[in-house]
Amino acid sequence: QSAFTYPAAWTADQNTANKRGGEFRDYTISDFKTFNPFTSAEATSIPGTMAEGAGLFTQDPRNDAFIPKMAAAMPTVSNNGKRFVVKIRQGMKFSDGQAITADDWITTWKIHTDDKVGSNSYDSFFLNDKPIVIKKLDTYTLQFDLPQTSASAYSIMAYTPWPDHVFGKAYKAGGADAVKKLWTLATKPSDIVSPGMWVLSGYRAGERATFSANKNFGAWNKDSKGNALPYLDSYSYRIVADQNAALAAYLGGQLDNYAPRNADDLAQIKKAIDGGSLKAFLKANVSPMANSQWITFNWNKASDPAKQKLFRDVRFRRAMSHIANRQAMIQLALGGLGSENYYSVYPIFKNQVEAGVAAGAPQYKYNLSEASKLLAQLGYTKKNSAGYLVDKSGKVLEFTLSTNAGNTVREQLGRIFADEAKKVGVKVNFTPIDFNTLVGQLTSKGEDRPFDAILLGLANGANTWPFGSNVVPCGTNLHSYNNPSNGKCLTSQEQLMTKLYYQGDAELNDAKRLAIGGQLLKTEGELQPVIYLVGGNYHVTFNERVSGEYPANLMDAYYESRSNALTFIK
Amino acid sequence: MTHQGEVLLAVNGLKTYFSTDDGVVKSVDGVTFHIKKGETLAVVGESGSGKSVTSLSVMRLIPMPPGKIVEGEILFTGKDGVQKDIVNLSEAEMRKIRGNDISMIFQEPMTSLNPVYTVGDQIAEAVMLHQGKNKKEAMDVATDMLRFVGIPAPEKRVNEYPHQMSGGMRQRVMIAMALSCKPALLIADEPTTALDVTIQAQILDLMRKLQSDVGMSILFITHNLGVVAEMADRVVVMYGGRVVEEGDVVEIFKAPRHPYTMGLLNSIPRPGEAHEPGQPKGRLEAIPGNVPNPLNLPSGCAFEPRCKFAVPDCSKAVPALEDTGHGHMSRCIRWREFEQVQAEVTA
Amino acid sequence: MIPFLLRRVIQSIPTLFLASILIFFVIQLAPGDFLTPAKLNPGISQQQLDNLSAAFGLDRSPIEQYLLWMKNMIFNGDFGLSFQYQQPVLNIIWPRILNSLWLVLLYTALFYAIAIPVGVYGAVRQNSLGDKAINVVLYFLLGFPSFFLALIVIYLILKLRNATGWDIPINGMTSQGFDSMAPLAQVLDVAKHLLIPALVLAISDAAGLTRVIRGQMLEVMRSDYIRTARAKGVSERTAIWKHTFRNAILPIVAGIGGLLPAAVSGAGFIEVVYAYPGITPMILDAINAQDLYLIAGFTVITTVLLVVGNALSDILLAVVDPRIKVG
Amino acid sequence: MTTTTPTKAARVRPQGQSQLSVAWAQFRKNRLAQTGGVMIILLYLMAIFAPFLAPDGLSNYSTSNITRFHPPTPIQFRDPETGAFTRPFVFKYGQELNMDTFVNEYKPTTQQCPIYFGVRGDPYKILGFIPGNIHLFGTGAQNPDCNVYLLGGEDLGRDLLTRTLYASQISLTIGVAAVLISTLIGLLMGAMSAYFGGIVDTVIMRLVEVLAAIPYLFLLLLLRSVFPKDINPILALYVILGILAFIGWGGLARVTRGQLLSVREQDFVSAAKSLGASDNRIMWRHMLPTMTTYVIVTTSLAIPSYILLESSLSFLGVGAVEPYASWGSLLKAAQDGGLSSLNTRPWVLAPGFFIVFTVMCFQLLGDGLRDAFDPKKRS
Amino acid sequence: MTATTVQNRRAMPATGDTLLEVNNLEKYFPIRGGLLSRVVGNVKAVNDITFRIGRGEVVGLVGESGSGKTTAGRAILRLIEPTGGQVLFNGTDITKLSKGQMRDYRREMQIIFQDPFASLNPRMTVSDIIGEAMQIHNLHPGKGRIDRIAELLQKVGLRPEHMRRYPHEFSGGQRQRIGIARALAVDPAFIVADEPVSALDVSIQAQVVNLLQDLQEELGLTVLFIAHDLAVVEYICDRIIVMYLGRVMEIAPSRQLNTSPKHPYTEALLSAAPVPDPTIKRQRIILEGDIPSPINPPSGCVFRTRCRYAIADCANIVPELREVSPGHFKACIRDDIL
Ligand SMILES: Nc1ncnc2c1ncn2[C@@H]1O[C@H](COP(=O)(O)OP(=O)(O)OP(=O)(O)O)[C@@H](O)[C@H]1O
Ligand SMILES: Nc1ncnc2c1ncn2[C@@H]1O[C@H](COP(=O)(O)OP(=O)(O)OP(=O)(O)O)[C@@H](O)[C@H]1O
Ligand SMILES: [Mg+2]
Ligand SMILES: [Mg+2]
Repeated sequence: QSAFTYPAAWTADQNTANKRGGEFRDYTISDFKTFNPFTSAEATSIPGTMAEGAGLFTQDPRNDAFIPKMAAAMPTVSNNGKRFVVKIRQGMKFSDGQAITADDWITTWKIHTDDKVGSNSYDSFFLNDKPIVIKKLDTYTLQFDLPQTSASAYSIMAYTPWPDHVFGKAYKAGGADAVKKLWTLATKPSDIVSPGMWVLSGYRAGERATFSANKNFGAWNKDSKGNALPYLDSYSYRIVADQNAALAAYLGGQLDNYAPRNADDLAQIKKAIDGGSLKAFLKANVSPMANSQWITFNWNKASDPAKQKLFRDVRFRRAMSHIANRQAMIQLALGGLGSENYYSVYPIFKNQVEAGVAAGAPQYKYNLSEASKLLAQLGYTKKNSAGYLVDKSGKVLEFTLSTNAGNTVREQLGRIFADEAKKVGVKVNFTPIDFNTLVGQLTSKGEDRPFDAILLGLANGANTWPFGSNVVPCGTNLHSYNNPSNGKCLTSQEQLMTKLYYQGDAELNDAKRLAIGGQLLKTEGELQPVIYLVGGNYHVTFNERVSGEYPANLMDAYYESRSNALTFIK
Repeated sequence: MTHQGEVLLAVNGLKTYFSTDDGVVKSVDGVTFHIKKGETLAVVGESGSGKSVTSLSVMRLIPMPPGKIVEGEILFTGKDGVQKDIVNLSEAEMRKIRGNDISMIFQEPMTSLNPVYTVGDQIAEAVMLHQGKNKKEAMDVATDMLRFVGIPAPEKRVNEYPHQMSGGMRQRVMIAMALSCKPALLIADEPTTALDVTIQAQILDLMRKLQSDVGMSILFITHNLGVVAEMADRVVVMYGGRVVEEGDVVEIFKAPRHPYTMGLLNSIPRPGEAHEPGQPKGRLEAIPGNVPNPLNLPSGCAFEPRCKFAVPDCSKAVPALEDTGHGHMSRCIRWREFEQVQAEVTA
Repeated sequence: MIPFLLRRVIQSIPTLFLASILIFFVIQLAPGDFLTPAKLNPGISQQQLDNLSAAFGLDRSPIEQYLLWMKNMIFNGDFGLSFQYQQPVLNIIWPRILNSLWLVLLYTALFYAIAIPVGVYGAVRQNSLGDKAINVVLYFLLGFPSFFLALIVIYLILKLRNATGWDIPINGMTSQGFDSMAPLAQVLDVAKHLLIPALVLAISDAAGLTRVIRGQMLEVMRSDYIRTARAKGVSERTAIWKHTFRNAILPIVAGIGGLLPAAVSGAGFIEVVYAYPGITPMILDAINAQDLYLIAGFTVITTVLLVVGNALSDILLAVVDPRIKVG
Repeated sequence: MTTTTPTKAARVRPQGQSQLSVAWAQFRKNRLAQTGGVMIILLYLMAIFAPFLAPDGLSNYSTSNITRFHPPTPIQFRDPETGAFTRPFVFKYGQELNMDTFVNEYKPTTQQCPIYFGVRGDPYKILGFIPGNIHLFGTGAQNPDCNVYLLGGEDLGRDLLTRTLYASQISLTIGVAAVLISTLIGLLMGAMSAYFGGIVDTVIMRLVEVLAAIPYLFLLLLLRSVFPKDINPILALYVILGILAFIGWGGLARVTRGQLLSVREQDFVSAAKSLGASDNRIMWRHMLPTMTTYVIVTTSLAIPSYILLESSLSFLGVGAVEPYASWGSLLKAAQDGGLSSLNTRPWVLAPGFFIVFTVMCFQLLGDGLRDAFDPKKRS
Repeated sequence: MTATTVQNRRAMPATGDTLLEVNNLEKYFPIRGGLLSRVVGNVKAVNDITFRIGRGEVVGLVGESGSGKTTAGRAILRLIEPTGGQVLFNGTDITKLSKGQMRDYRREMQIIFQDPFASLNPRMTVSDIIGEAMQIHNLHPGKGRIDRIAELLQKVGLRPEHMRRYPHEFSGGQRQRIGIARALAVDPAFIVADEPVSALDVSIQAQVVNLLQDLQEELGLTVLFIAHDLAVVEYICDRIIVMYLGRVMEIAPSRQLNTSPKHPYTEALLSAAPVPDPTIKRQRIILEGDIPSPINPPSGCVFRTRCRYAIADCANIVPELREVSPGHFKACIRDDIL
């Protein structure tokens, strides 16, 4: 069987000399909690790193398309797009030399979907609460049966297969508990088996994890010239206290990679580069970040009907969007480098945002006089002596806005929002509160939920269908503005958005799906249930001793800056 | 007493002052006295009269600052037979004298021993320092010394800590330590004030015995006149930092020449003076008034404000210490009149 | 000695018990639980949250959870399973405690090495120019928040590194490639990493101790037995180091037992700032994540050590101070 | 006895000297401690009159004229063209993010902003009830875009001097109030323990032990999250304060108990008892007052440690919340800025020096008080 | 036991009526130890003492340090609770009284302390210290109180203007006077003077002794005068009680005790006191060793370990306090000595 070839176009700098060896020194902020892929819940995890390059399909950063990786070819689709039969590439081996076969996928699926294991991937094997069924047709053939068509079919199938000969055995013998006991931090790294590019070679609690190249990976992964990948010998994470410590280490030449947060970071790096103490590549404003910051208003305030009426009034929410001085937020809170945001789709997902704009999704930009006009329509025309708008009964137009304490950027966004609101006479009582309390309020259900407005952010999500399954449909956890006990929609727009969400989620055609998404954005924009504010920008910097990064046009916050397989030391 | 009247220590015009926040305290203001070989000289006086400061000056242990020997000389003839002025010695030379030629016992047996070392260690330290003995030999000396001062089971006691001993025993340890290098002069600063009469009797007895064994001189500081009567050959009476009377012990008790000394003698109840049942009780003849403030001594005679014999002349100038005959000195302008008074009384 | 220890053990049972209840319920009282952050993940469904909640036993009542935990602790000697790590608490914290221990040991050594001579000097040369100068520096150091000091030190190191090219470690406990070093090189490497945080901590903390020692020395120097020693003719050095110092440090020696729990609870902030893999960052992390059993287990361990440390203090005091008897 | 003239009497020892006046006399001799005391008084005056001293309001900034991390503006006295002395002024600065170096560059423009004394500006209430709008100095309302930044600007572009002055209100009260609370609790608990003995004693002492057993920092973090924080932010701060105090009383309670138990054995207490004084009277008139010296001294030493603690709390993100600030939270903001705070805008560290200075003054004062009240040090 | 008590009762002061009667008074201080800090032993500070004091009498209580004098004095006043025995004041057993009832009796019985520095509250002015008693018992309310304080101060030889001062501004002798004024403030009938002059300089000691004597005569006070200096006690007391290790050794009129002690301990005590007369060089009896531990007192006669007359029986028989001549009691089994 042929190997998977990493396209030459994925790298800006071809390793023509076939330079091999060396270590890529990365960092992470929090310590690792486990080696076990089934209990791991961290963003940067050890199993996640090891498994790089494993999975039946992978996404091509050039066009977002899925291409076969461990699959020998694209699957045969039948049953109205609900059945996928996948041929597995033959000759692949785990790091311990055992062949990778269909059993590994089946076992992995079984364990992930056992609720006693508590795997974080549990949800990805269900569509609308209906399970996905996976069958082994033969040693190298898998059959996936989806309960309905899904745009996410390929990413669902792209999960990492973990060795049946390790986990399957334990699972059969001792069930979920036996699986949970495997591969803890106390396990010897040499006992850990990887299907992917790296295999754990060392771990020092709280300090670093080191991976070495999985030789068996090289057997089926080649560069365009047929050289085995990865070029690097090893990959390491240093665990640091915070971004400041990481920056210090990066400036000191101890790390190869750093994710600059803001203009300050960029300035420090630039200064070091100009001062000659650091030789590094630096590119600012590569793309927006894959996240959003927003303010949501609570529609379920039975105890305060006046406020409930206000928050449910679309004119009020539009006025609030007009109040949000997004430029000032970028200048002040993000140090000048950021992007305005008007939709639930992160600006990085350009195609979808553009489809929304094309569909006529409105943007209620910073405009205080417009805000005043809208508020006047709501009956707020008079101001009291303190300068706040009052209704006929003399009650001040005010609400409480909370965010999580300790997040400087959000505290500043809230501050700016509150201060701008004061200019039109809206009294915003801005209070940073404990994160867990905040989340508790946000995700509460009922007719009388315990908050007025919350400023928070979300991240995560894939570019195939960049809407949250847990956000858009009524009755889900993060449908934060309206979450009554019965979980019913309140407005027709919500109903429409819920419908469009499932429609798009089931749409396999990219163009059609974009159009549906556009409609969804338009509906959402008109309803303005949540006010989107700003997002930071993605910047790239790395030490010049490494090379093999993506060409400039492929870098973004979603695909990041490089394919590790193609990375090499100059 | 078998001494030839050879002077061991001569203090001449000693002035030791302390500078405090409130002003200069002239604790010792021109003190002159001497001790002969083998003699016991008692220094008496009220609290604050400068007894301790005098003795500490002799040892050069005045805390500096705030204290300072401003004037005077302290001539001492050591074991080597050479006379030195202690005031001018270097610190190193002084250390050789301390504990070796001159030793000292303090008033508070409870706090004067280092609580974290065994008594043996503490005695041996002086021995090792001055006699060049090694630790083992020094410990043997320490054991012997403990036996010498009458501590039972010295072999065991030598390894005990001060807190394991009673006050009387500790004072014996202090004495053992002071005598371990056979000093020529022992300064005892109120060695029995903190002790019970019965224990005091033991200690005084011991000191007398040791003195005759070792043949040293003792500078005995106390305010207990009973003790003075028992221990001293000669007496120096101090008041307000000055010597007010000096003389042979019998003279001082029988024929005091200074009103302060007289007052002191009259103040003490004498055993056997108790009244008969049913009889009216007698009265003590107390000195009126309080001890003077050392910062603010009267310009003339320091005792003048409390003196029942005071005349206007008393406050004019500090009276001189005059010899009233056979070495009996008094610092009172009216000493001659007392001779008469006493003569009358005896008559 | 044995009855003393026994009595201490018996006396400490209610303390331990109360402490465990307090800590457990305080954690329970805090809003949210280990799973709260997961609720903000747009991809995790309610079903999944319920599964996890059941898996961690978070769906039971706090009292039930406490009793189970207690039962486990008393009968199995295990402190529960960490939510984050899915491992017994002791296994996780032990390596961290060991790491902390190295730092704390070096810190303690430096701490005393700095404070003792400076404190003694201050007392012996009371009110001299040197004493006054030291005092001013000490007052200054006492006012310095240690994290602030640490930040400045990191910055200075970075400058120094750039200026000299020396490989002064900025953070962590070991260098890259530590595992392949020779044993001696490993020791040196760790020592190199420990030095700066330990020094920063020692200097900022030594200020307090220095002043305590100075005060103690002055106090003891005034005592009668020092006068006795001088009257024996001992040298100044003996008077100070043998007679005064030994007595002056009694209260400090007695406090050493109290360092035990401190040693195990790590060097605090400094570990966070220098990204040192000690126990503090882990516990802070656990508190943020509300990793119930990890926090509770750790607290029980430190409480036990506190009790042991106090007993140890008493024994130590009896050892150094012959006046005190244990019993 | 009428011979003594008043002057002479005064020199010897003034009549009717109380313990306090003796201590005061001792204290008067300690220059360093006095300096510390005077500085502390000045600091508190500064805190009280912060709104007046500050050129700006607590949370004033412009969303159009960006002054984020505005550098300190030197005050000019000479006209740049003529060289003649003029009314003091500052230059207005222009701001631009340099997209090459990513440094937010500030350059003085030629526009001069004259500085006036006693200008009208942001309204305030001193001590919460004395209203005013006069500021010690400022650029006045004529030049709305002008501002004096003596200590530079912070991350939203607010005047750091103003923020620091306002922050002193919180930083300086939080320590005092926390110490006050914990002193009260500590004294009460210690007294109860000594007084009632038995079960009460056992329970309180166990509690003290338990509190001591639980790592301070962790208990603090945990307790903090128990209290509702969606209340008034100022209230929230004082809740933290309450928590600080709540944990901090153990040591004092233990000392109080020990001291009272030993005082109980003292003769003057026996004397009161023999006079027939009730237990209550003995407690309040004779036993508790023996704690005053100790309390005064520990208090003056505990306040700085609470100030430091508060700053550590801010470091952990538990301290003062927007828009209010404490020195600790300002320093935390500086710390967040990482290396940039040190090498591109060191002025943001200024609150740190206020902390160091205040703590130092309190230490000096505390030591001075300790010496003044120490009978052993008295001549 | 009963026999002793009866005998003692019969044999107390010959003349005048009894004001205070102390019967079999005991005070044990428990020593705790062991696992549960149980009582493992007792310091027998006062061990079964019995005596009477007549109205207007001055009785001395002497003995070495640690013999239980202070404990006895305080137990009589119930400043510490006696472990056993009776204290009859004017015929009332005050050990049985409630706290409230006791408060009224406190007016009648006062104490002067040894340490003039520790016995005055340093935070109160002299007028507060002296006035406190009046306040408690509501005596001389209003303006009269100040006058009374001034009067008391004058009585003890201080000036009224001293009222506003604090204790640390006085010398030791003056403080002791304040302590005396405080005791007199409630017009007591009975005063325990616990070594009131031991801490004072000889010259000041004489002043205070004189003062006490004057006051006693003037006010007709009954005084229990505790001291360790026999000379002082003899001087002002009518009768003297000698204690050793918690027990009474001898009771006799002052003169008689001094001139013809009947107990070996008294003999030794007398002989140990140095005489301020250099011409008298007498042979003294030196007691060997220290006072034994009151936790484990010697069996039989507690003094036998240091007694030069001790015989084998002394270890077996606890000697009773017997009247050997009118008004003269001793607790010694040997009559063939002294
Ligand atoms: N270190 C010192 N600093 C200041 N003054 C001192 C110091 N030592 C002694 N004095 C003063 O010197 C004077 C004499 O003190 P000294 O101790 O010699 O008296 P004394 O006669 O030994 O009294 P006592 O009988 O109480 O021991 C006193 O007024 C005392 O206050
Ligand atoms: N509170 C107490 N607890 C335990 N033992 C005590 C207590 N008070 C006194 N004692 C012991 O009781 C014995 C008698 O003590 P007390 O104070 O009555 O003696 P004293 O005759 O007054 O001695 P001194 O002359 O030293 O004042 C001593 O052994 C003492 O240690
Ligand atoms: Mg003296
Ligand atoms: Mg007594």
